[in-house]
Amino acid sequence: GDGATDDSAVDTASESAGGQVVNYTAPTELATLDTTLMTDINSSNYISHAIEGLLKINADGKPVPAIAAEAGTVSEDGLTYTYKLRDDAVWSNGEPVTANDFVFAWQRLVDPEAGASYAYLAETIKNANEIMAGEMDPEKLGVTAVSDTEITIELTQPTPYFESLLAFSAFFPQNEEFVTEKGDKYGTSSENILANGPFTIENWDGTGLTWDLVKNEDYYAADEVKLDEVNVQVIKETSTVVNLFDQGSVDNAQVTGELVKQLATDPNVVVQKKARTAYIEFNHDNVYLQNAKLRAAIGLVINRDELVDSVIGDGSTAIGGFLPADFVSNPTTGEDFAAEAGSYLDYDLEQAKTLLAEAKAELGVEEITFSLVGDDDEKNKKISQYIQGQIQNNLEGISVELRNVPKKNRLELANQDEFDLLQTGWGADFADAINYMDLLYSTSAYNEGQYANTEFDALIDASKTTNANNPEARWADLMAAHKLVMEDAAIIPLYQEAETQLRNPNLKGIVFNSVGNEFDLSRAYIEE
Amino acid sequence: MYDTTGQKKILEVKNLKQYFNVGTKNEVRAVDDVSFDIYEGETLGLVGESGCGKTTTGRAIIRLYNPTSGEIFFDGTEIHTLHDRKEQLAFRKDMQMIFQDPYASLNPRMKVRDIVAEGLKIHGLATTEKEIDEQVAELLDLVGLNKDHSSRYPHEFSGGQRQRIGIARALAVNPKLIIADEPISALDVSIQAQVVNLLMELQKKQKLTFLFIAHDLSMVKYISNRIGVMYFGKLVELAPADDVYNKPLHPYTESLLSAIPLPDPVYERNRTRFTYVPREENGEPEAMREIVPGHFVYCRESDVPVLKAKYENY
Amino acid sequence: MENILEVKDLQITFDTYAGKVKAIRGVSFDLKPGETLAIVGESGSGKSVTSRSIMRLLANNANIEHGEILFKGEDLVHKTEKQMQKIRGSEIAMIFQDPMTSLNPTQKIGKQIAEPIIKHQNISKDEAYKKAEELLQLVGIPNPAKRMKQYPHQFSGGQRQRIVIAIALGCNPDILIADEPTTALDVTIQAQILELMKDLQQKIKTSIIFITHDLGVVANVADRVAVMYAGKIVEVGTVDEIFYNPQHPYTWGLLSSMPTLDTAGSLYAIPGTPPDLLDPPTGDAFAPRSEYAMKIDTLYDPPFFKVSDTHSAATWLLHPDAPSVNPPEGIMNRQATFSEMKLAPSDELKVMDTADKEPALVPHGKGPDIDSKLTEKGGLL
Amino acid sequence: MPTITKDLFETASESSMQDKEKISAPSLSFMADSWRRLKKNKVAMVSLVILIIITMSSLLAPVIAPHDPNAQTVQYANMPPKIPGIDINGLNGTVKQNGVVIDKYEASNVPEDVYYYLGTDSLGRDLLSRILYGTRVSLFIAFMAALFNLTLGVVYGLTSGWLGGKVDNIMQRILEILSGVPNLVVVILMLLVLKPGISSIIIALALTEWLSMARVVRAQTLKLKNQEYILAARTLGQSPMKIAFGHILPNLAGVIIIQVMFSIPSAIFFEAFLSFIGIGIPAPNASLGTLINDGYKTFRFLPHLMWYPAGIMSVIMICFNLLADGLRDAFDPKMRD
Amino acid sequence: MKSYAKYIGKRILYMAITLFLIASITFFLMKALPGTPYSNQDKLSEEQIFIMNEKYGLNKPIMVQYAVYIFGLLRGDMGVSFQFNNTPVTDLLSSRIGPSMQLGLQAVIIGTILGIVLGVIAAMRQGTWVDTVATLTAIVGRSIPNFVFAVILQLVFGVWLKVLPIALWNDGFRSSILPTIALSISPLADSARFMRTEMVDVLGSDYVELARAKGLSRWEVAFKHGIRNALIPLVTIIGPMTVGLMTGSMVVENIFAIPGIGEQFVKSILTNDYPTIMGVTMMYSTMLVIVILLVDILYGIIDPRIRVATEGGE
Ligand SMILES: Nc1ncnc2c1ncn2[C@@H]1O[C@H](COP(=O)(O)OP(=O)(O)OP(=O)(O)O)[C@@H](O)[C@H]1O
Ligand SMILES: Nc1ncnc2c1ncn2[C@@H]1O[C@H](COP(=O)(O)OP(=O)(O)OP(=O)(O)O)[C@@H](O)[C@H]1O
Ligand SMILES: [Mg+2]
Ligand SMILES: [Mg+2]
Repeated sequence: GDGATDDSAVDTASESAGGQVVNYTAPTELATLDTTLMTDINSSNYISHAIEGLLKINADGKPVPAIAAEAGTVSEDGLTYTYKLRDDAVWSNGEPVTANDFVFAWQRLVDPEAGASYAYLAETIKNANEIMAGEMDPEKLGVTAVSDTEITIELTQPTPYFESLLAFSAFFPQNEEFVTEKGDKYGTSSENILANGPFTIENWDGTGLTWDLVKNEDYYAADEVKLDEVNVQVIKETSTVVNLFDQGSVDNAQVTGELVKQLATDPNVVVQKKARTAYIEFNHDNVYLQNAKLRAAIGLVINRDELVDSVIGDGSTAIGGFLPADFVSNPTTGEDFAAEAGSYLDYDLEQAKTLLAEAKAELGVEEITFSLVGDDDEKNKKISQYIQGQIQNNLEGISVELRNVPKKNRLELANQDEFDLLQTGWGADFADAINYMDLLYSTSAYNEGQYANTEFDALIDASKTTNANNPEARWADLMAAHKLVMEDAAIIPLYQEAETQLRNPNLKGIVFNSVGNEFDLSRAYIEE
Repeated sequence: MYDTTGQKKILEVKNLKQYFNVGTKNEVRAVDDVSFDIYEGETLGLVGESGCGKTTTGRAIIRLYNPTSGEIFFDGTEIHTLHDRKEQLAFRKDMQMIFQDPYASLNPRMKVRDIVAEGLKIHGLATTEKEIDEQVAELLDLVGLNKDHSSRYPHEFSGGQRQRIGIARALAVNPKLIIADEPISALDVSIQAQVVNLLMELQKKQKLTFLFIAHDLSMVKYISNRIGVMYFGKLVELAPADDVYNKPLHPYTESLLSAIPLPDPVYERNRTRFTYVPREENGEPEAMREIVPGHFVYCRESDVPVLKAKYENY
Repeated sequence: MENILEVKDLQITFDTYAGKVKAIRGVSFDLKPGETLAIVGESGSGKSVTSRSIMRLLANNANIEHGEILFKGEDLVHKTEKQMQKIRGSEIAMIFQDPMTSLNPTQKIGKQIAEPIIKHQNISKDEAYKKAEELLQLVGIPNPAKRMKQYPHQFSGGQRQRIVIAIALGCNPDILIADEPTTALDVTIQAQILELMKDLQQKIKTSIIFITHDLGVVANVADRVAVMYAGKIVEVGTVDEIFYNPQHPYTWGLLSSMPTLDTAGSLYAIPGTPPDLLDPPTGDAFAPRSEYAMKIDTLYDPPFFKVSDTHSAATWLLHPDAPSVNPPEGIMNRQATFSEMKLAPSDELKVMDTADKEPALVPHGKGPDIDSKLTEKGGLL
Repeated sequence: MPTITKDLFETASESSMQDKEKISAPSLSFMADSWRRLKKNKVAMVSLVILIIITMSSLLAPVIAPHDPNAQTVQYANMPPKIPGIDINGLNGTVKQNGVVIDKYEASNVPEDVYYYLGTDSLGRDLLSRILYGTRVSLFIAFMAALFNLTLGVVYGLTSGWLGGKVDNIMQRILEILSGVPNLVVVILMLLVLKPGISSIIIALALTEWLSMARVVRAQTLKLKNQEYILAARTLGQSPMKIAFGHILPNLAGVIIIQVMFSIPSAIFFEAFLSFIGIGIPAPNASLGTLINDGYKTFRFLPHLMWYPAGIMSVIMICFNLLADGLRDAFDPKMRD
Repeated sequence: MKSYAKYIGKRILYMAITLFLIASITFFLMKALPGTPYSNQDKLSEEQIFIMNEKYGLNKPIMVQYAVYIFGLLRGDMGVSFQFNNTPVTDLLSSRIGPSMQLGLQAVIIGTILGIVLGVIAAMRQGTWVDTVATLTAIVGRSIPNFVFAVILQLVFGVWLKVLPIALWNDGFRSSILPTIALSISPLADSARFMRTEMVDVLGSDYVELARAKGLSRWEVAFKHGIRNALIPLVTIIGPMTVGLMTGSMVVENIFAIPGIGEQFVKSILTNDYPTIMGVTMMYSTMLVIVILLVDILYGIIDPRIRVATEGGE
């Protein structure tokens, strides 16, 4: 039955636990609670409920002070940041959160010994690159604890998005004494982690399918936290989680794939857009794909509206550019980047056929087979099949072989250039257009398709150097760069991802973020 | 009395030993130092209790086993020295076997024709299909079956008929010596005679020599010229059939004879049974010794005069 | 003497996918207290089915179409399963052919012997086990106390058959049915078991139905003999009558297909094979294989003709109108012996036989040994 | 008692004894005999017929499938079954949405004359066609796997049993060690190493399933090897190879067929299982396993997407099992006379 | 008895060899697979990768890595999971084994007991409709994939009837009921089938016939003589049954969101967590091998004949 008719069940579920208790579900286990080693968004989501960094992202997607007592100060040249820490923040072992905790954590982040995947995020901090290359001692990192409550950060180049980074879990503080004491065990279970945030993480054995977030009474804003407990349960099978939600055993159910379509009319459905675009990357090493007309033709046969409405149907929206909507806005007009950039490669079969004919003539071939590499989850498999169908049905002579593999393998194949078309996506780490545009920079590690355009590279360079401190010029650079790649059909944008959940309508106050950590339960509550 | 003097030895078995699982503690001395000869045209019967090694002896002779030691001369050739496939084939042609179980001895998936013809094909005795058909028909006729049977499968026949098919198969290659391992013990009384008569008739017609293994003493007595009695892997007495029956010298033979029920109520009412208890060894070597011409007993040198006397007293 | 068992016109069929197998086609016989009745006949003639029907232990597809089995005057055919369970093992016991498979491999033999005693007799477990031990002793298994706790695989074939006999004798049955109890055994062991059975019969006075196809064994154990062929009894009489004065051509065939000392030339062989009981021939079932067959044999079933009070045979040859025929030579020899036997009272006959004249089949040197039934010969000489 | 006249006592004419050796029943080979017995087994025969129908229709899929199994008509996604001439809810294109029965075909503007007999999946592909093709793939995998394990198992078992002695000993030790490896693990490891696909699955299945075949064949060979008819062939001088293949192999036919019959459903099951944990046949090709897996996800809302393939698969499995049972009875030597 | 111990010793040796081979094969297979322990490889600096490789011993020659792995295994060290940072695979497995074991045992116990009951009833009523129903139940049980069963159970008892938890492992025994049923279907079907065949055999055996002749009723015979003997061969399918359970648990645990090994295995496959894949492989293999060994020992215990047979060697 519908969730709507099951209100009574929902009520009993929350009441029976006594007080403000939420039964939350997660799609996968926690990999680690060590913010340095963290690589997956799920772990990051939960650690951010237990640990706060200097800043955090608020409901509007803007970084605001957390452990920092107030907004930081930035030097004129944009190279030095200074923060004052609040003095009422304490770790769950009773020790205060100090500036040194940040210094220690960041040094650890860039220390090659630690093996942090997100170390590169710190690359603009002074000496970070040298440390990462093993040429310098981590202690030389350009971060200083001026006092217990004051910290300064020196950068090597202006980094407009730096504040967004500070809200990201990789930059969270760590209590040096505790981390050293725990050694390799740090972050491997709830006993091996300290909290300074709204909740403590309890009952996590390191690999289990359950853990609890328990209200942290020592949290500096404990009075704002309404939930006493969040019992988290990992459920991997979508149909199981939906059944449980209907039964009232859980308060949310992340829905994927076909079920989303089926549940579209359910009143408990909550759709949350993410700052994540899905797109097709071309392998520009492929002689055929070096032909821009052919690339464009492929882009033109994909009906993005049909894709999101009929195939995906989970609230994802069609996009016509590289950047997600509502992500960054024009510093002067406030207009959204995506809106301002407009839409490219819109569904046009006629045009596609014309371009294909021209391309074939130019290339002198009739039949071409491309491999399409994508993830093997349900949604991506379906999309792959749809794209395959569209191309094969509309572009005569072009056939597509699907290769849907586990995500790790897809990354592997991408790295090794073993694809023609790559079905991939990018979720923003921080709210700046450069986070996307960097991907296509000719030497970028993420430029798996080896797209190379000097004009484009020049624009990006300009945005980082000459125009770094000039928001308008920088905006113009990035806008031009975007136009360039889209007209070049360097990639084919597909859609902006959304997450669909069934949520107990009485569960209010959850903040969803499109960038960085996905949600925040700290101010959530159950309406009686 | 059956006399072998002057006859040609077709098979000579000398000190045949056949042990199984040698070297393990489950070593079985199935045949332990057995020697005997078979003369051309005769039937040698081999009797003894179950497990005494009769079958093993027969199979060792026909090279189904590799003997542990000992020699077997067939027509003057030591058969285990035959390594050449051609020589082996020639030997295979001369010695054949008839088996005990009429059900297990015919391949259930083959037609009677193919069963009988197998030997013909292996030895190239018939080359064209027509020749094969003719010879098979002849062989079937020989064993009292008709040629319509050749297209049938073994399971369609009764036990006696199957046994005759087995005989036809053995005869197909014109063997000189046939080892018949309890060819009738699985058959009903009323059928046994059919097979026994056939074997005797064939022996006459085809000048066959038989090694006839059985535990039914009266039948062995009826069919054999000479009888060997085995006990625990050893041959304990070897003598003309009448002698074994009427003048048994080895106590085991006596014991065996005393245990066999005969279809004669009066005799049965008065039967006396002896049990055989092997005597203690005393170091004196035991071997087959000829007590009277043609009558061998496994005994000690010192026993010979006593046995001679016993023989005379019968 | 009263008959302890009377089987009257028993007819049994089996339903099979090929049709109805008419396994028993009118069998009648009786059994007197203390006597041993042997049933002989070739494979498939219905010996086992007959014996099983007495126990009412027939396969599921069996139907008793007709007939009565009167045990102490009560008809077993109409007894309920419950009533039969009371009879089985206590009043009628049975021994099967294969001692290797007749015992439960995973149960100690003591338990297996005690089981029917506990079941049928109102005695304590301990007493039953004591009785079992005595039985083991009785059947000649040394050291019974220890052996009680052993499993079947720790016994030899002969010993196992002794155990099976002990089980059968547990409740002093009135009738012991032995279905080829020695067929799977070696001759020497067979002799021991036969002796044991005869011995025990003396002691506990049970009647025995002894099924076998070995005429030698029959001659050894039987008081009376019934010869079966194709689901019918074709001749029944005392052991001497059957062996020395057989009347049915099938009995002739059976007896003369076994060689004797003086058999020369070829053996008498019964030609052909037994009939298919799915579709038994009309008339005398043996006629197709009999050289003495007459026209009537192919038309009508022969009734029993009485030869003597104790002897009758179902063959038209005994009909007054039948031509007189000469049985095979061996049979004529036997009949000659018979007429001599008739002249003397049977007790003296033995003495006279052994003293003056050699019994037809006795090998030399095997004369009766009056003193001891069983002599042991240790080694040579 | 009928009247008995004297003339009845004349000796019967010899003719009645002449045909004593005659066999009147028609000749039957072992196979024919088993077939005859199998024919009596109604359950097995029905299973056989169903299997033949399913196999034939899957073989004829390109001809009889009403639609291209991979053609997507996204507008017509998730259509319920609609069969012309049948007006039962669930089979006439209607679904219940929020308690109201609506005609989904009408709602999605599907032309009047377009029918999806078993409905469509989430990409608007015809389920019936996909099931037909999927059955084909599943059966193909199962048959190929069975064929491989047959070859491998029979050769191994026959060699081991027939050669006996040391060779047998070694081969048995190997078998013993291999049987300690959970086949599930082998299959998964194989599929991780090989590129996922039909052939990989076949190889993986074949590599794991042959053990039991080898074991059965060896045991049977050992038994047959000492059968007297084998000894007879040896005494005739037949070559060991010919004995192995001419005498032993035909007598193994029964157990081999039965073993194959049991291994087919187990292969089908395994393929489905692999699909279920996500390492089965790659899209867009379907097997019964992938169809069930896809259907399972939306089972509550679009139950037909799981029911039909799961039903077909269960029917196939049941039929194979029943047929195998029937064959075992038909070949069972105990039932032979 | 001594040789029985020797026999068991030999079995343990084979077991060790088996495990060693499996360990070796999985090790090299895993090495042949693409992928490294580090998820976003590209964003790690060369230095970072070098240091990490050093830390995990990945810079050493493959044979050294192999030796390290094997010796690690001997110490119960299976390396560190890629999925869970710094979590030893052993810890991972030990934290997950509880529910799997519980489910497995419950399923085996319930499945076999019900299966045995079903099989016995079918055999006792052989050829009747009871038999047909029981046999069909077993075949249907074998034929429907257990994940389909699991889904149906979830739907019927969890969603519709609401009598049992739909999923999760938080309601004690009640949580385990549905997954246990789903898992027990295949052992149930297997043992029912097997039991029926064996029971029919046993019921046709001579000793059962003798027991009937003792005056025991059909059910008495079945209980006192039949079941035990029919059960002995059932032991042989415990091995395959265990394997079946492993397979089953992978999907059933996933569907019911149970923190077990199977669920973890699927996850590690999908995320290329090689150390965990190897760990689970080793664990499954060890379990299977131990089960096979136990079966052997059990056999000797429950069947008095076996020990004698094994004393005969092979
Ligand atoms: N292949 C073998 N391996 C081990 N032991 C064997 C083998 N073949 C025979 N034996 C043993 O050798 C002994 C003699 O066996 P054989 O079959 O020759 O006896 P037999 O006299 O033919 O007995 P039967 O009358 O029962 O046929 C027996 O103890 C038997 O168990
Ligand atoms: N359960 C059964 N179903 C069908 N036919 C049966 C069954 N039991 C016995 N018969 C048939 O009944 C006939 C008589 O069988 P029975 O077992 O009594 O023979 P027998 O004289 O004991 O033979 P044997 O000496 O071989 O033991 C045979 O033709 C047999 O095939
Ligand atoms: Mg023998
Ligand atoms: Mg019988």
